[in-house]
Amino acid sequence: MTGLQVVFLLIGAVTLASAVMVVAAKRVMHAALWLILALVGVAAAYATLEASFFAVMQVAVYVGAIAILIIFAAMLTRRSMEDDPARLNKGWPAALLAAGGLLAGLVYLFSRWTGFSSPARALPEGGENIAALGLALTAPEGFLVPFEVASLLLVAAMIGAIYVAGDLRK
Amino acid sequence: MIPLSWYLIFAACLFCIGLFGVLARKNAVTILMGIELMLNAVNINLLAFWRYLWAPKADGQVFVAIVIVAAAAEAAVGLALIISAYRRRQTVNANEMDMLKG
Amino acid sequence: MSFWYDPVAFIAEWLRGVLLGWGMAPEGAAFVLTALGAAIMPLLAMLFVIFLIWYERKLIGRIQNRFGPNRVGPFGLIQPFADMLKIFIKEYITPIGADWLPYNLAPVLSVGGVLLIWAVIPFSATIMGVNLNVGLVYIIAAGGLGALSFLLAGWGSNNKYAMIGGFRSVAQLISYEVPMVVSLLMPVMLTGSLGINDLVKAQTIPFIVTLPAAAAIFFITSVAEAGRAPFDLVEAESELVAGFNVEYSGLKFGMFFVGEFLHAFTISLLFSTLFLGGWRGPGAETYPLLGFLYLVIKTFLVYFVVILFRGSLPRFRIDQMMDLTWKVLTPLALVSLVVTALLAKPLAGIPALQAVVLFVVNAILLMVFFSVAGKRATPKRAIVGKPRPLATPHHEDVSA
Amino acid sequence: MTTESLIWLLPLPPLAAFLLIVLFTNRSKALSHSLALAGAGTAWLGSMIVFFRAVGQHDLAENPIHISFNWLPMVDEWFKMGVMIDPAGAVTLFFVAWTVLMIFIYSVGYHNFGQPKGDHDRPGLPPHGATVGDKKHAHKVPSVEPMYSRFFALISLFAFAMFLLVVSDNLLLFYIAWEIMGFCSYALIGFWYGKESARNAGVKAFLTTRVGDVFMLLGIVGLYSATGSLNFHEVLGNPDTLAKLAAADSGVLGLSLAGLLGILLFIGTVGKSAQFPLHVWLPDAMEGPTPVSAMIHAAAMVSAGVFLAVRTFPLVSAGRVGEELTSAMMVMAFIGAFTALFASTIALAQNDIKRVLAYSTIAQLGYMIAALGVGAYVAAVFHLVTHAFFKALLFLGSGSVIHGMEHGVLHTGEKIDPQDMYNMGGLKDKMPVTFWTFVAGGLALSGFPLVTAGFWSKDEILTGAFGGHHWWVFGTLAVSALLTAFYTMRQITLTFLGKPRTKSAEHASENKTVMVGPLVVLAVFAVGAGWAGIPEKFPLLGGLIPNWFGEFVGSMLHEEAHHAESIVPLLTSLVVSLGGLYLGYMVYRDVKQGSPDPLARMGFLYKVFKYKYGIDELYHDVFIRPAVWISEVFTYRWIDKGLLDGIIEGIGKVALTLGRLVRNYIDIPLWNEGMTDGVGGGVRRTGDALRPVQSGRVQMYMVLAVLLVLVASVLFLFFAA
Repeated sequence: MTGLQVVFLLIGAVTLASAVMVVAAKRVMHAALWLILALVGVAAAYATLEASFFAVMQVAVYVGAIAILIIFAAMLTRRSMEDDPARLNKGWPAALLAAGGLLAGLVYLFSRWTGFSSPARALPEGGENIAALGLALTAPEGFLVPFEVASLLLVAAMIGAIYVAGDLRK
Repeated sequence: MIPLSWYLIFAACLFCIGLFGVLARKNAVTILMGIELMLNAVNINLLAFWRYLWAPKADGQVFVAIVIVAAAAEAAVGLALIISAYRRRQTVNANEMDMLKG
Repeated sequence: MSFWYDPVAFIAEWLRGVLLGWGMAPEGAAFVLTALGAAIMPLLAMLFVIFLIWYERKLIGRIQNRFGPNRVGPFGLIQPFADMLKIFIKEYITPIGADWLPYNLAPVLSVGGVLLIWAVIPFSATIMGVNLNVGLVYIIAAGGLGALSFLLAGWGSNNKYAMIGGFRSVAQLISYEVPMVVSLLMPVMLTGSLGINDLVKAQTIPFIVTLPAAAAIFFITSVAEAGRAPFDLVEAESELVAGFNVEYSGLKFGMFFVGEFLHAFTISLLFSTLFLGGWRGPGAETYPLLGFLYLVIKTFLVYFVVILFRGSLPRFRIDQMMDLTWKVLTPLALVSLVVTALLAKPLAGIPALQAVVLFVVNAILLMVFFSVAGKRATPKRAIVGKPRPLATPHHEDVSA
Repeated sequence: MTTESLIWLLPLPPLAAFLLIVLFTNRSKALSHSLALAGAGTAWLGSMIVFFRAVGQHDLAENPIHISFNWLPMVDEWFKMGVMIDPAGAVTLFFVAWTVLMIFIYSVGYHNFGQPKGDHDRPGLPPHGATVGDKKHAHKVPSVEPMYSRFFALISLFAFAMFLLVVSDNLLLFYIAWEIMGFCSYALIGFWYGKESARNAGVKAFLTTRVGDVFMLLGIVGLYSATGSLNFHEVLGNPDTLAKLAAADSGVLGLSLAGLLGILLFIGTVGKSAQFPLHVWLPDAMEGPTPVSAMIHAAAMVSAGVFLAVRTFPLVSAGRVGEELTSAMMVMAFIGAFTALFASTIALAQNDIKRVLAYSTIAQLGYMIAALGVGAYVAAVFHLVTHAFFKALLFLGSGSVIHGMEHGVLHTGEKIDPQDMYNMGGLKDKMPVTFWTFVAGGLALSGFPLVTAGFWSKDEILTGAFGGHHWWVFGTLAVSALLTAFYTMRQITLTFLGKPRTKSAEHASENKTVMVGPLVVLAVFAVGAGWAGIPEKFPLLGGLIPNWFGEFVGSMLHEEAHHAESIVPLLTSLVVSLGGLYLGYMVYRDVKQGSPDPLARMGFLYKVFKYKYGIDELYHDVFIRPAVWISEVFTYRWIDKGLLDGIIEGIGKVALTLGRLVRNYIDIPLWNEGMTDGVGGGVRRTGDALRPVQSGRVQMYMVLAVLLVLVASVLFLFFAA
């Protein structure tokens, strides 16, 4: 077992543990904090994949924006759940069965697949090539159209969120 | 080197935990957190496949970028909906949002 | 290799030799060295802060026509240590109903979030923590953690003023992040790299000359990000008692305090790295220690300006603060980004001409935006009712 | 900017204008037309830049300016979308840009911009005029179009579609633009939707062209499945592919695969370019505003049809040996020549000024199709260009005449049709600019020798037909050219010459500069465009000006077209054009008010012409009446009302009787007292038991969905694999 493998196991354990805490934590605020830890763990997992750009992006977007948004929402709506001690709904055994069944199914499928053995591909000198990623996103031969559609989606989501949450009818 | 299967199992576990959160938690905000976990699991898979089967071509990374964009959009709209629902119904309990009428 | 040529590399080599001599594996030695570096860097930063507190108090004192600390030690230099000791021995109070985890996490994050930035800053041609190829994105990501600490402090204190302070601070941080990121895109565009050291190396002409608009936006927004006056609405004493940190005491409060000073110093460091040429200067390539000296001098100059800001400008109202970012800085950043992008490419072959053209265009944009948009950004408030007379002392019938 | 990206951007300004007008500026007339004009102007500017850059490139035919990007992933490759400019596209772009811009400018005046609002104008009807002045001196003036912005929005979309069509590099994009244009024509022909005739005309145009489009789509699909690409340059510019297609047997009527696909695509042209037998929509399309007519008949729609035929010409002519025509070319030549003659005869007997032009358009399109049919490729493109200019000119001119007449009608208050040529006469002095430009266009249409563009292009078509020894085509075209000259002169004479036949005509007045200005510009082109293509072998003039057009467009063909040297076609075109003009003038020079058409002496034949061979009635009887009969009588009355309703009512009656029996003898005594509550309660309990399924709780639905997916995949894995 190499050092990197140990590091990965640590990261995975921490991430999965905090993910469990996200769904198990009693208070929403704590769930959000655990979520942040889980997201940082995922960023670390990206780092072990030598995708440093996405590792940093993960922190910037998820921790810097999405998690803060979630915390905001949790704060704004905190009164609602205070008098209800149960955090899971009545159907949670069925949900556990569904999630567990899915995991079992996935693991079973993995056990029959032999494509794991392929070694990681070589990266150019100096890690991933961000310039290539940028070109792929903006070149007409690449993914220009999906990229533009994604940006359009963001704008639409932004306007929609403002409209929905802004209560413009007043 | 870490085997590819570790990443896949890791992502599968994360996905299923997120799925459980989505299916079982009462609070709509926590449900959204579960969705974020699931999306992250997907991203891990995408990046792992990119790293092991596709690098150094950037095609696989593009999908990750787009998933992140979709996640940001989803969080913005979802939280806006939750806040809007909270403002009208004074609740964020997903079980209580079962009326078609607003 | 002599010590004075490159002391850090010299010591590192010597240490590596010692460790290998003890029979340690090369990877292990590298790990120990990295850990050592990671431990020394925050220490260095903290030491700087101790000096900074003195520097700032002295300067503010001068601005306010008094002496500042002058009792403990020569020129009051030991004063910060005295304060430090005092704050160490104070009681830690945790309010009733406080949320334990966020309440205690917040001060740590407020310092840690800033220290993270130091990891990627090149202090000279060879002295730097990590040469990350996405360093700039990393800096932005680390800045996002600062917002988290304010939010957690506000939430965890179980105090409505702290909560309002937290909300305000996050609103401010997120709003100012937009023009800041856009303004940082301009140097990146000219350099073609996200690595901080590449950005420094590209500054044959410092970016403050070629991109004055970006520099101005970055400076203003980073002061706002640090929550310094005139953007210190978070801790507006008159409205919010002291904002998000009202319930903190002892060392926890001290960490917020240190975090703020450190943040202010870090933005000066960033500004001088990104726009003033960082460690560049005559002879800095051959003598890295000289580059470090240049950087420190530049940083202190910028920090001087930050303090001047704090000492001379009154605090913004919250609507003015929001108007400034959304109606002035963001449009200016977007416009100058587009203009710079359009102009930089065709002139890329002739650096001198490019610099001149970019400077002129950027300067014009800057002036136009601040003179036109700046005046119209905040709508004039209608005066409702007559102004009440000022309270004047009535000497005549005090007894009645 | 590189030429490639410029081509990309060409269609976008009109589209942007459309979107902006629809979304934002539809309240403001001035903003709307400014946007539309800006869009058209920008596209025009870009087109000119592209055109001149394209002209400057020597091997344009072999290496067209071309850019494409991956659009749809196919199994193992990409379907590519892109733009391309080759010689044919370049000249088409040239005339499209000019005519579109002119039509846009003209529309501002045509829709009375700046005039007051009408007294009782409503959206959906043409403006009726407004009363101005005080009570004593009230008089009527033209009023502004109520749906002004809508018009500019739609016509911008139309222009977008046309530009897109011209620059597209593959048949699919071409087809998309083609269909957008189909929609625009529908919306613009039915622009005054308050009028029933306009509504019907819009629907007719849409449905009739749709017939052709279906076959065209078949052709596109066939071509894709045969070659795996729809790119013009890759498929139609590739001799190997063409040879393969020409050698393959399609199994239909003994045609080669190339011939079958060519004919299928050609049927699209037949629909869009209004060739016999799908020509019926075009005359009715005159119900739209005149700029629309000009747009449809000159700049866009019908040109698009011919442009398709030009694009697919390599397919049609694939496998051709020497002067021998392929079967597909025979079909084209026959339909074109027949349509030319057929439409010319109908045009002889029409009195509506725009309707004459409509039939003349059909005839001229027939000319182009016939020219392609006999292989005179360059001549066909040349005529397409010149025709676009002079026909746009004629339509706008006729619109100007109508506009002037409407002015007179409003002034005098007469209740007459301002479009009927028998109500005009003597407009020469009232509307001098319109008159001279109209004459220029008319002479170009009839092929007045040497000075007009129409002469050169028409002459080249005749030469092509004659040179290939296709005598019947040559003869038919010559006769139709004679008729063309005749009815053109009839039109000019009836409209402009002689004495005014009504009061309104006396009070007609010339229009504003914004309307006549475009006429002048187009007149310059109608006269001058021909000089770009004077053949080298023409007596005297030939070689003075180099035959630039022939070389530029001719480079598209793989083998050199060889001209037979003969004086006969030249003489023929001289004789028919001058003779027709002379005859027309002599017959119509003094037609009095109320007197019948001098041609009416031809009796039955005139009636046949006048009623357009009864094609509309024939279609009405053969297609529409049976369809109406089937829907109204057969389906509705017999099946629905008679059979189905009968069965249902019968069941109902039986059920009623049964029910009464049951109610009286079983229900009331037995169930009502005994079981009702039990059943009701049972239903209620069942409902209660099932209701939790419809809880409205999203999470439960999702749990069920995930579990079902799991079960399904387990089943699939264990039993299917």
